[in-house]
Amino acid sequence: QAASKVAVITPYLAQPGTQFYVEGFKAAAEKNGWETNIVDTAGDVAAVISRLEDAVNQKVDAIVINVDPQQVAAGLEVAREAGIPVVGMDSGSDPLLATNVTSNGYAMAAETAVYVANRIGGKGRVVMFVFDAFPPVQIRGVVADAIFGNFPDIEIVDRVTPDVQDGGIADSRAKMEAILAANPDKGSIAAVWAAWDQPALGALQAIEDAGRSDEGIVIVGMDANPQARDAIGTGGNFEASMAQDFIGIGNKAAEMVGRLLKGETIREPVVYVPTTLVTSSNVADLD
Amino acid sequence: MISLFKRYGTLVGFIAIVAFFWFNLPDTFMTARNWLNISQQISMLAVVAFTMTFVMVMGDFDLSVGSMASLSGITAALLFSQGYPVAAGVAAALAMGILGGFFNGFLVSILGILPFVATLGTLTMFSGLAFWLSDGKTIFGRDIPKTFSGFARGGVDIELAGTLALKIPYLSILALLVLAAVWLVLEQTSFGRRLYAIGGNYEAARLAGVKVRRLRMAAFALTGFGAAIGGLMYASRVASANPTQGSGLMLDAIAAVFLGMTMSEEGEPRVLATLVGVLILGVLDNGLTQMSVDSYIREILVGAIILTAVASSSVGKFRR
Amino acid sequence: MISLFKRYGTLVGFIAIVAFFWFNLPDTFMTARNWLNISQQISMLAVVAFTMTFVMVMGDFDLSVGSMASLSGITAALLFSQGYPVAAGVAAALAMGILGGFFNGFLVSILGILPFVATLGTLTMFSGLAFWLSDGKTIFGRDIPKTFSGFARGGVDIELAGTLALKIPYLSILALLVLAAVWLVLEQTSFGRRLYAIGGNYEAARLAGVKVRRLRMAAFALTGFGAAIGGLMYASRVASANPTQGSGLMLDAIAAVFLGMTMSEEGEPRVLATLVGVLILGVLDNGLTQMSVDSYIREILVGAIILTAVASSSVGKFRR
Amino acid sequence: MSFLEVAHVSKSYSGAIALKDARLDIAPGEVHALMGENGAGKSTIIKILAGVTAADSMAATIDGKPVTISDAQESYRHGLRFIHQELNIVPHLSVAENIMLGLPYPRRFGALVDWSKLNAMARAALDKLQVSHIDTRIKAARLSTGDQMLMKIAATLISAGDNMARLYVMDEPTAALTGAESRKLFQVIEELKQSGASILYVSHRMNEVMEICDRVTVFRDGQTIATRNLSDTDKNEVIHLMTGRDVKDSYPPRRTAVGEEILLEAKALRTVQVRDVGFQVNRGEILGIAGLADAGQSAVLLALLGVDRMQAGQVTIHGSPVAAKNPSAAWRNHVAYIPRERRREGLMLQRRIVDNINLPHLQKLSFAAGLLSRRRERRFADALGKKVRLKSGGMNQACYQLSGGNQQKVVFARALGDAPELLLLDEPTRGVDVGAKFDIYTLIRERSAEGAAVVMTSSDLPELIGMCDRILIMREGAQHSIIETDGLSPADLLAKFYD
Ligand SMILES: Nc1ncnc2c1ncn2[C@@H]1O[C@H](COP(=O)(O)OP(=O)(O)OP(=O)(O)O)[C@@H](O)[C@H]1O
Ligand SMILES: Nc1ncnc2c1ncn2[C@@H]1O[C@H](COP(=O)(O)OP(=O)(O)OP(=O)(O)O)[C@@H](O)[C@H]1O
Ligand SMILES: [Mg+2]
Ligand SMILES: [Mg+2]
Repeated sequence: QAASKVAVITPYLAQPGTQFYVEGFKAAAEKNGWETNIVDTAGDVAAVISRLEDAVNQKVDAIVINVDPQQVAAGLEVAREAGIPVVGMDSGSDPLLATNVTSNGYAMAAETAVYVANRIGGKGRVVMFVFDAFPPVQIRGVVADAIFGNFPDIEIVDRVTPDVQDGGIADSRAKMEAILAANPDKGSIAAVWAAWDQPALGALQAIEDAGRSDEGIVIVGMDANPQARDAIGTGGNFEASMAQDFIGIGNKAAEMVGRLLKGETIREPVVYVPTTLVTSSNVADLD
Repeated sequence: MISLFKRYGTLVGFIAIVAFFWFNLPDTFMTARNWLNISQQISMLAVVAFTMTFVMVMGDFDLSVGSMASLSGITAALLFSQGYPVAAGVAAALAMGILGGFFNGFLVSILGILPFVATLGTLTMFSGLAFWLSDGKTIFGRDIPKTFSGFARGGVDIELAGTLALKIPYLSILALLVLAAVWLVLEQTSFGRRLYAIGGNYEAARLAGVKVRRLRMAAFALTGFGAAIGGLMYASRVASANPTQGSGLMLDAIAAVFLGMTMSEEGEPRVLATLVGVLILGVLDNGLTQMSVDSYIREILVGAIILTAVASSSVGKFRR
Repeated sequence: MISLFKRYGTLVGFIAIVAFFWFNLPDTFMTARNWLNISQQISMLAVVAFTMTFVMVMGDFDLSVGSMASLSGITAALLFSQGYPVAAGVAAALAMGILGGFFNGFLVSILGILPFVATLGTLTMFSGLAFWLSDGKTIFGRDIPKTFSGFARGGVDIELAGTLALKIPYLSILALLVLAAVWLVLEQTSFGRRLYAIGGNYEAARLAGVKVRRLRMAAFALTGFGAAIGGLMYASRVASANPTQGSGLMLDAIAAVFLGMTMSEEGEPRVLATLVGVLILGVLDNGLTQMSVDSYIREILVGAIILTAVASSSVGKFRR
Repeated sequence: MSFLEVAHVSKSYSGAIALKDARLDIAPGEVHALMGENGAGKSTIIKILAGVTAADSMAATIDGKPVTISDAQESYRHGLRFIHQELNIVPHLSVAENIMLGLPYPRRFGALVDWSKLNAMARAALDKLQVSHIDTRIKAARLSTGDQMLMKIAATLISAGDNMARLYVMDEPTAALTGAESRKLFQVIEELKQSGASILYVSHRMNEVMEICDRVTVFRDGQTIATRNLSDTDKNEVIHLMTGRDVKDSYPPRRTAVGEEILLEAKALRTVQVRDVGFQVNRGEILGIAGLADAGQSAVLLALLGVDRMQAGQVTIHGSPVAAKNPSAAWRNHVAYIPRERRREGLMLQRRIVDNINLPHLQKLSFAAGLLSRRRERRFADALGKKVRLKSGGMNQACYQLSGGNQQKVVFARALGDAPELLLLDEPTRGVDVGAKFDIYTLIRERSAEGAAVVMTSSDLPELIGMCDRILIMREGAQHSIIETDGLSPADLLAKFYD
């Protein structure tokens, strides 16, 4: 029997999270002896549809996507017609997907926002870094808004959308420098809440460079990427981030694909993989 | 012989690419179904590139088409989400395209700003506008009417011997219609010929009494219009609109026109040559994916292949 | 008077922008500290834009600088992570820049490919290479030596009356040095004069005995070199390297040069004018953020302000 | 009564005055010459009449009725037709389209171009010129320069709708034409005149003007100096009116003997464009190259300069083959070149005069490491500018602002920069006024007397005979013969071009 062919299609391969999903998936796929084809469309969503069509045309056995399924429905329908199962990897649930494997984004955002609120004693001025154009990140912003909104003494200084073309660090840093310049008084900024780690790192650099690291500005990020873990480990302003188990998601997605290839049907539309709040106390334990 | 090769080097390159994939993917590449796929995949880029030809014929270019495409998608989707009918949303998006195009034309032609600066400025403005209108969010799901997103999924069924043989996608048909229209306008109307005259020798055209400013405005408006069509096609295909989705179109559209330019004697753009440029980009993407080439290597290859295709045709042809 | 305004419209625009922010941010904008911040923030863009001026003087441009910057950062970081000393990593990255630049020059000047197509091709290739080398990952943390990342944090301390008054960042100083070097080469040497001649009329320059091909190659190599420096500065600033981090630089660098071009009488690029272009972009970003302008509105404003600044200077100046 | 009368025409370009209260009147059915030195304002008033440049002030009447000329269409409706000074062709459009440029194309189905009719209209216009060898469908880029000129002339003969052409304005139409082509043009002018139209004719060739024109208006420094019947005046008076001084319309005679030493030698030279070219030029000698349009005159110079690759044969310049390898080697070995098309091949129009003059000489003007000395640059260019009597608003002026003749002088100044030993001159006096021409002839003689060898082409046959010692005749890309100029008449020379 020939090896099963699986295509993994994503527009976001340049992002660290996606790289880990893919790594986790690849590792598991190798164990199963599948032939995997990783396709990155460099941010172009319509191209994901195109690549789905190509994969179907190529008669692969299963497809894994990491993109909003509603936007690529045209391609998913082609796969359905051809009877090829598609598994989502952190992409949102959709009837056209066999299932979606992901972390619970609502819970993650709630956890970091509450961490901030508690650390600053429920009052102070907070800078938010958000990115509403990307649905999973947009969710985080909404949840954080709701939580900060529930504390009457928390004031949002600015809700910044950094330019992410460069990965997000440099522009976030420039933005934070400007905000610091506009708020020169000690204590005028209590915390920075970032919807993912890059802006948090940029903000950290800006704060350190402005010589304001001793003001106790609390920075939290999300995703706990390695650079963020390093920063958290040093015990500076960057205090917390949420670790998704990216590798785990990739592994789990592979498990689902394996079950589908065996002909099983999967009931759950979403399969959650647990997350962890990373702080200086536990960062050393995570690898 | 050599000069023929020089002239058609890019075309020869394209044929070589097709032959290569045909050989390496004997079962799946050279099928009607795959070509229909390709035609649909490139349709948006094609429309934008075809209409980009209008301004490039004059020696100008328009960097704002990508963000205009996004803006057009957002405009339509926003109206849909407020309950306006599909026709209204589409009309508004197209109007936005024409308006934005005129604005570009005004900046370039009346105010005399270099096209690169002018359209880089409007690129930023249109993109900001798209973000602002949509509040940075992706508009999707219930907000997008099925009639709208259905367009990109539909097609004309072709029956052979009573069974459904093929479905020619509406998107591909639309792109072909735009191609025909652009070809007619550029090659067979005095409007188009005057655009070529402006591109060939601005001063000569002016001295001969060609209304250069007005024509330049009009050409930019047409390019904006095309960008809006492209944006709508994109939105229909992904059944959603977000403020960045068109941004990949700009460089590719310009590249396609330039690729085509290598095939004309005096280096002027021709819309049929632009089609070849678009096809090269589309076929490479399709074939390399089917061959499971690693995405990163694929990038390197695409760059190298394009350069090779072009190099053979441009040796010694252009001085600049 | 009017002609003075036309000529210096962009400069006047810049001053107006500064005045506006000064007025609206009386406490924080016009401070030495903020200007040092700005100088540091724009330093990478500045270096890339300054060296981009080399090719733009000839009427060419180089779209690949952004991905070259990324590639240079990745190259250095990769060597660091394998235990090579800082000097080796930096040297390799710079060599990569020069090599890539020569390759661009070869494509444009020897093979005769249009700069837009050629550098679009190499953009894709360099970016693919950066991804492939880094396996798409960000290289950071322990892998980046402190001496390297420390450069971007360090500066020359200026003491006033015995207390530390200001720290002039090394990055800003480096950008200034590059500015001085580019200015010297372009304005004060026969090499630079010849590049301007090529831009003025390629054919005439060739017939007047200018070694056009060789010079064009050299200019592209210098631009590649500058992109590599910019990439290293960037990597040092963010203490990490990833394969996309330079991509934002390209359009901005070209925009800065074009903005500058509006200030010269005959519309040719001048590196001091490029500096003003870079400053406009940097100051707008800094000031509008300090004023907490909504990011989307900010984008629209940046576009509109640039166009206004340029428009006043170019009315009736350029035909094309 | 006059057909067209314009008066009080003034125009200044950001301070520089091009026209100052100039006046011009043209009678029906006359050929009216407009003469003046380079920069006198001739082209400027023509562009104003064409509606493509706005005058600061002007009073115009046609048939005695006041009119305005605010754009090209209005000018066209008044019956004015133009051939502008610089050959403004659109290279990648067809001949037919170039001829119809700016006019409404014939249509079918309401919107689409009717190509058959378009080609037919263009054909008809060319037929009026008795030109049959030009295919209206090929791209204009593929025509020879002379044919391109014929194409532009044909364009003025098109009459669209009921707008009768009443005045043909020709700004130096013969500058790019060979003798035979010029004759053809004169015939057409005669026919147009017979049909009742007027012609306003600008040329720096005195003989032409004396031959075909009825009256002449002379401009000097943007002002109208006089209008005369040509039957009541002579060359010398016209020249005096133009220049305000006495200038001879003749060729400075050779005062030194031709040198002994061979400086340039070509043997069995072949390039893509020419073949079988072989000759020697001594120091102090001037060799002319002549022939019909595109018989390869310019291509010989390009081969000598090392632009066109040699496929066979050998060229040595003071004994060395290296000097002819490429333009850069040539200039370094004291070979100087003046290209045929000054705007396309000679000048950086947007750049300063000083940069244009100094371009090939930068090496010599710089210190170690290529650092330039602005002072040296300035002095060098100033001296050369004076030498060629350049009229400009200073060395920092951009070249596009100069009149055509002064642009030519800039190119000439560049060539004289480094005491060249071999001068390759392609139409060195194209578009240059009488006074300046004499200056250029004198400069060529001077250089030659100092031991330089000169190879020049010209479509002005008297000029070739007046200046050259021998003339190499080219026919269809091959060398036909070399003849001595002693006692040669232009008609004899022309006859050599044909079998
Ligand atoms: N665009 C311009 N900007 C500035 N000055 C100009 C411009 N065009 C022409 N001039 C100036 O106007 C004057 C008249 O120029 P014009 O071209 O009319 O001369 P001309 O009589 O046609 O000379 P020629 O015989 O050399 O063609 C010249 O001094 C010229 O430098
Ligand atoms: N002078 C020209 N310049 C440019 N293109 C031309 C020219 N003449 C013809 N063509 C091109 O060649 C094509 C065929 O031209 P042709 O004159 O044969 O037209 P046709 O379709 O046969 O029309 P008709 O029936 O009126 O003769 C045209 O569509 C046009 O694109
Ligand atoms: Mg003139
Ligand atoms: Mg026909």
